[in-house]
Amino acid sequence: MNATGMRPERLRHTIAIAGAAALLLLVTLYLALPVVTLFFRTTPDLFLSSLGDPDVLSALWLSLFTSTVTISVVVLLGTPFAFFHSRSRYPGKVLVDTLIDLPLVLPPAVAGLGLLLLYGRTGLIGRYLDLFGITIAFTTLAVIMAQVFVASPFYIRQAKALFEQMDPAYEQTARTLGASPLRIFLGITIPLTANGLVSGAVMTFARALGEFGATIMFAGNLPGVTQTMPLAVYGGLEGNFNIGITIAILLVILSFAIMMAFRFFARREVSRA
Amino acid sequence: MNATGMRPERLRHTIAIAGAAALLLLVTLYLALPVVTLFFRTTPDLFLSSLGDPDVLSALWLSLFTSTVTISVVVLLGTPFAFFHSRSRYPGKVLVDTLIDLPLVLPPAVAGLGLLLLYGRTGLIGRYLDLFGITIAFTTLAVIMAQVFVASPFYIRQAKALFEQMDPAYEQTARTLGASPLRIFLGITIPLTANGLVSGAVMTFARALGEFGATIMFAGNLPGVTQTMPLAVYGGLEGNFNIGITIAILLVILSFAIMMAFRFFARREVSRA
Amino acid sequence: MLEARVKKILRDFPLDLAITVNPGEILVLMGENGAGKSMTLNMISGIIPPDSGLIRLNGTIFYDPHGGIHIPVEDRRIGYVFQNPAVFPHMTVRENIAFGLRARHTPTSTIAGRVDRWLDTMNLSDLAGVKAGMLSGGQQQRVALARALAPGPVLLMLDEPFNALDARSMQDVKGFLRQYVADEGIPCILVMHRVRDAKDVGDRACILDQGVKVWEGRPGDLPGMYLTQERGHPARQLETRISSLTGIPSSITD
Amino acid sequence: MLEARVKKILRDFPLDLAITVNPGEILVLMGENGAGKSMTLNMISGIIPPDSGLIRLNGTIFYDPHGGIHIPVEDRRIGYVFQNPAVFPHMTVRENIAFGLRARHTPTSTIAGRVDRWLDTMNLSDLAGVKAGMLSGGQQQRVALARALAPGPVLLMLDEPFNALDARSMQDVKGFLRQYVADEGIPCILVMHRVRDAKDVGDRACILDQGVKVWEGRPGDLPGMYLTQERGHPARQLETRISSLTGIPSSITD
Amino acid sequence: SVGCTSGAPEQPVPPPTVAATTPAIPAVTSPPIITAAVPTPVIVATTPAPAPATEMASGLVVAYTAASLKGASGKLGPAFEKAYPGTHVIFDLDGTQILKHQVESGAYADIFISASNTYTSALTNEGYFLNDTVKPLTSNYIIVITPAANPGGISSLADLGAAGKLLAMGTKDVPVGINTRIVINNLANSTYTAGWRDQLFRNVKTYETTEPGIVTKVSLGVVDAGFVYESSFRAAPKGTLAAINVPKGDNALQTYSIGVMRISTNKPAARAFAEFLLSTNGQKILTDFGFRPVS
Ligand SMILES: Nc1ncnc2c1ncn2[C@@H]1O[C@H](COP(=O)(O)OP(=O)(O)OP(=O)(O)O)[C@@H](O)[C@H]1O
Ligand SMILES: Nc1ncnc2c1ncn2[C@@H]1O[C@H](COP(=O)(O)OP(=O)(O)OP(=O)(O)O)[C@@H](O)[C@H]1O
Ligand SMILES: [Mg+2]
Ligand SMILES: [Mg+2]
Repeated sequence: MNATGMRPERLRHTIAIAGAAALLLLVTLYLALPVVTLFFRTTPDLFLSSLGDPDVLSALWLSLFTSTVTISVVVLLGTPFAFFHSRSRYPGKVLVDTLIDLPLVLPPAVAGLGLLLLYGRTGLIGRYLDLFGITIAFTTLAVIMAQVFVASPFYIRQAKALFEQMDPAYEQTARTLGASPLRIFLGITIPLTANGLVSGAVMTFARALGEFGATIMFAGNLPGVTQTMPLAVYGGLEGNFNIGITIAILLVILSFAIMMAFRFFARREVSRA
Repeated sequence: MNATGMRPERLRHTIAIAGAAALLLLVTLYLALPVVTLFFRTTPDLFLSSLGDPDVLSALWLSLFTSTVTISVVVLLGTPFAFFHSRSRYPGKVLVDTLIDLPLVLPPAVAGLGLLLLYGRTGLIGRYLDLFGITIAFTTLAVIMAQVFVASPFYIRQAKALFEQMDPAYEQTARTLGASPLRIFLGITIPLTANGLVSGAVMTFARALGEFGATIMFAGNLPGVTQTMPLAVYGGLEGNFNIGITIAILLVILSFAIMMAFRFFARREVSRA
Repeated sequence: MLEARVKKILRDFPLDLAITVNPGEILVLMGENGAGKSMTLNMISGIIPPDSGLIRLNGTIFYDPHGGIHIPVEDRRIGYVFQNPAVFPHMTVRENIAFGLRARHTPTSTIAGRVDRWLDTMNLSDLAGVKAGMLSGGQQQRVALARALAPGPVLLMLDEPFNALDARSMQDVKGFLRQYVADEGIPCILVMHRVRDAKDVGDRACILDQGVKVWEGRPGDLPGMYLTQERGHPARQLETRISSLTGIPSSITD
Repeated sequence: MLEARVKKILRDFPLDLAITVNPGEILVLMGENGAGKSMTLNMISGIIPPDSGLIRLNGTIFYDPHGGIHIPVEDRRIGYVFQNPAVFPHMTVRENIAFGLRARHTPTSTIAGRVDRWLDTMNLSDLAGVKAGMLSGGQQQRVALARALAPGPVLLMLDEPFNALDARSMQDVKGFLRQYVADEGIPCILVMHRVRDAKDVGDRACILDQGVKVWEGRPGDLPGMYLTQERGHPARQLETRISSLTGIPSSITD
Repeated sequence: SVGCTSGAPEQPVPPPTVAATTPAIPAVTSPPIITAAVPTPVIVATTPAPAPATEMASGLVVAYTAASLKGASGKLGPAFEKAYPGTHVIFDLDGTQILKHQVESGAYADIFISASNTYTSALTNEGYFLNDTVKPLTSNYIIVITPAANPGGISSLADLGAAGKLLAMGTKDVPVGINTRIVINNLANSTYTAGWRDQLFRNVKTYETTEPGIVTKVSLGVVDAGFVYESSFRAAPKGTLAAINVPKGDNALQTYSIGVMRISTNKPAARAFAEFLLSTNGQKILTDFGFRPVS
């Protein structure tokens, strides 16, 4: 119990810190460098001309619009879903747990094909919708449906994990105080997991924003209607890589600004609540 | 405070339960139906012939191999990364937080392009590796790198959210007991968040298993070397898309079995530990 | 009046207990660590379902497996403070106390006034706007007490309510509880370990051992040997030993 | 010997405290809820850094901002039980107690024996294989005590250690602590609220009010008015009032 | 690569004189000094490739191949391997532009089959091919497909320009899309009107980035018709699609070309493979899959 007796501990401590720093650097560089590299392939000229391209602009707005609707739908339905699912016992719970993971393992193009086989004009459900003159494929709605299908499991999984890890004492106390499930959900469960939920929402938003395979398969690729940014990027890649890259950078910068703003706003809301 | 006074409460309760059940059903059906639809497009014959196709089989093994390596790398590096990141304060933390999210918003094909521009023979790093005769692009390693790049942010985000939500008292107690950061990490933090981590790992595994765009761009589409299942599915969609669907179903069934086994095993390990 | 009979197989022993608490009466529940006190309260509150039994408050059946009745926790109108206060850390002290009032749809106009009164009673007025997670242990305990009492419960159950309270707060709370329970005429169960506290606040005391009641009587009569009994004796033996010392019959039936 | 002077601006008042605890001595820290007792222990343990001050244990400096010294918590070899026991819920009782021994690289051959001894001391032998999250409140508190004591700390700090203990366990723990601290010759700080407990175990007592020491002396001399003082009086006023009653000088310096 | 770090770049080899039908005339005369890094595709290529010991066509041939040859590749590979025992072909199938970029980024290929003259000449100019080996391989014509059930009632090209039809075609950047636009313009000029063309484009519901995307949507009946290559029509299961031909005069010929890569470490086999594809046997297979011989 003297100063010298602590030396090996201190040494280990220093090594641990150095190792941690190295790991942080390694992981960060690995994830950031490829993105940074992309910036070298574009020029201010290309950038400006992309920004002036009406197709790019409409793709940008469409992407923002559809991803925003998607994340709203996913959060509004997925959060209570995860809550009920993790708080209740019902027959077939394991099955549900299994089914909602299915979209995760599906290659996106196949996911789009599944949606098309279901909601397409000759699809299992689509043929009945067609009788009423309702068409889903090739509409903006189809873009949103594809994004919701592909991205929502990410949010739901994260929400479930957070709800399950939460100390049950808070919800139990709220119940003794007469709170309805809705009040508990809104007043206790959500605020106590808010940071994690926001993180999950950001992840899901990003997944929706980057969605390509399911969208083009199910919704098609029509500028102004179903051509989101990733589809425009792909079109750009077919012509000249640098144009595709420039559009992608535009997407990255923009979504970044949004994610940051969203996180900032949500944090403030949470701490204010 | 009598039986009649409780009626409106009971009614609300019943409505809440009905609403919850409806929501559970709706979400589950939305996510499960398109996948189920796919099963109608395949036949036992197609299934058997796919299973007999050497390219499909090698894609299957390659997918399993690469995804397993990917998830191992992501868990082994991503967990301590998320731990250090959420437990320490260092200059530039916000920047790191921002950078590691970048891959999320990148359309996968562009992610693959970024990797190629970095590690390809003429890439910023690749050109130096080339001097030593090391080639990364278009190898199985490239498949893994693409998967790690695209899928790891999902795991890291979930791990960070779980670590941040955890009650700090456990780790603090462990520190007073003389436990090193490593021991705390392995003995306290991981077991207490294990369920959530497993859930995140399953999500990431699924994302890696379904990875297409970055892989085909960075690693190419060479049977036996870089052609994973999603790439084989893509090939199978050419011509008769039922073949692609059949391969996709194979992928879904298989990955499902793995995810289930993994979860089951991890749960047991956790409860045993 | 609370009439409860609850049975449940626990890990180490079966719990089988019948208790009755009259309106305005404070029943003190004592017993070794792990005897089943908290579990009993959890079952009466509805948080944990018993294996069998019957729970009735003021004539309303809360739990009766034969009738298929299991009133949900939130409809039982109880005030229950857990052994661990579990204040809502993201809410201010004021919001914590108002929570139950809002949940029970108290008219908004009256909420502020009632909360103020409870802030004052629990000496929390200075901390009204502070997030409850940022409080000391004893301050949190007072928040939990105020939060449970504010909605005007028809049954009060406090699990070791004096834990973490400073000397003065403890005196205050003891005095307040006696008064409050008597005024409101509600049944009240308090779990505690100290004979002194039981004598201060209890109308009746009851000792649990491994899930069964081994003694019941006035707190003033609490057997001194309760403090010095040997450990590990099966409950029945202990019961016999207690009854032989206290002269109370060994089987207290419901 | 522990010599600690810690200053920290808290939300409601500045904490500024100097305490010294001799080897083998038990210092009882008392005071109103929110007076800063737990915060003081957190700072001495290193969990929360003070704004300024100096902490020295047996000549080793733990904290000295001028010298840039801040020994990490894990290297201080303290035994610290928080106000909330925080047992590791995923580990068995045995694993909880062995945790500190393993962390300090106790030879594996001796761990089992030492853990058995602590299981026995805290009357937990029957529960050795049970997951600590599945225990009652008092059982968890005993696990936390055994866990903190098992590695043989050189400084012991227990925040309200008698909370949740049943009558018998409390007696046991009190007797054990007196013996243990004396035998090991380590400084010990116990936070508690009851004068009775302070008299039972304390060698010296000290009362905190709004972050400053307002009284210090033998537990037997604890001012009765401590229990009945009016609330809300500024610390200095209170200090004057106490010192005028007890005859102890109003400024106790380090 | 590690094994090939010195020496001058290979000089262009004079074209060997081989009869198109004679298999495997040895063609490699110079040592395999190459500038590329990947001898064989392994996990990380840090080991040198075994230098070709014999001049017989044997060993592995990596063929970077335009994705529309997917169906044919399944026949071409085995047929070649049968004709040249000891060889093995693997196809890396993707859009030509991606393949080109990958080759430029260091991807190893013995053979490159391009679906577009633009990319072929670009790669030729950049010196990636053995120039003598670059040859037109086959060609493909644009065709209009409809679902077998023909829900849109499209029986002629004229119907494509009728209001209310749902159409799919390639984007203006992919080869099939470029040619589709040429065809439509030709038709508008020769047979139909600008109004027909404008309405046709208004009918387009989706601009697909891949041919399978078009075929899938047509065969599922979510669109009434689509523009694809004949080869795609042939590859689809019988009875799912119907086709309307575009008159040859208005059609746009898509020419595929083949070339042996300069970096190839197995040039004998690569040359043999190229020649096999150009042989009557190879051409027969391509014809079976809807491709047309280069005139
Ligand atoms: N979550 C749990 N799962 C399983 N068993 C439990 C759980 N919590 C407590 N127990 C066990 O149930 C029994 C009764 O526990 P309970 O918490 O009711 O004790 P108690 O009388 O409140 O004790 P204490 O005075 O320590 O609070 C004990 O044997 C305890 O170990
Ligand atoms: N996490 C926190 N953040 C900010 N302030 C805190 C926090 N925890 C406690 N405080 C405040 O710091 C002061 C000292 O708290 P501390 O927990 O040390 O009190 P205590 O003397 O231990 O009280 P108790 O007897 O209730 O345990 C109080 O005013 C309290 O409200
Ligand atoms: Mg208890
Ligand atoms: Mg405290």
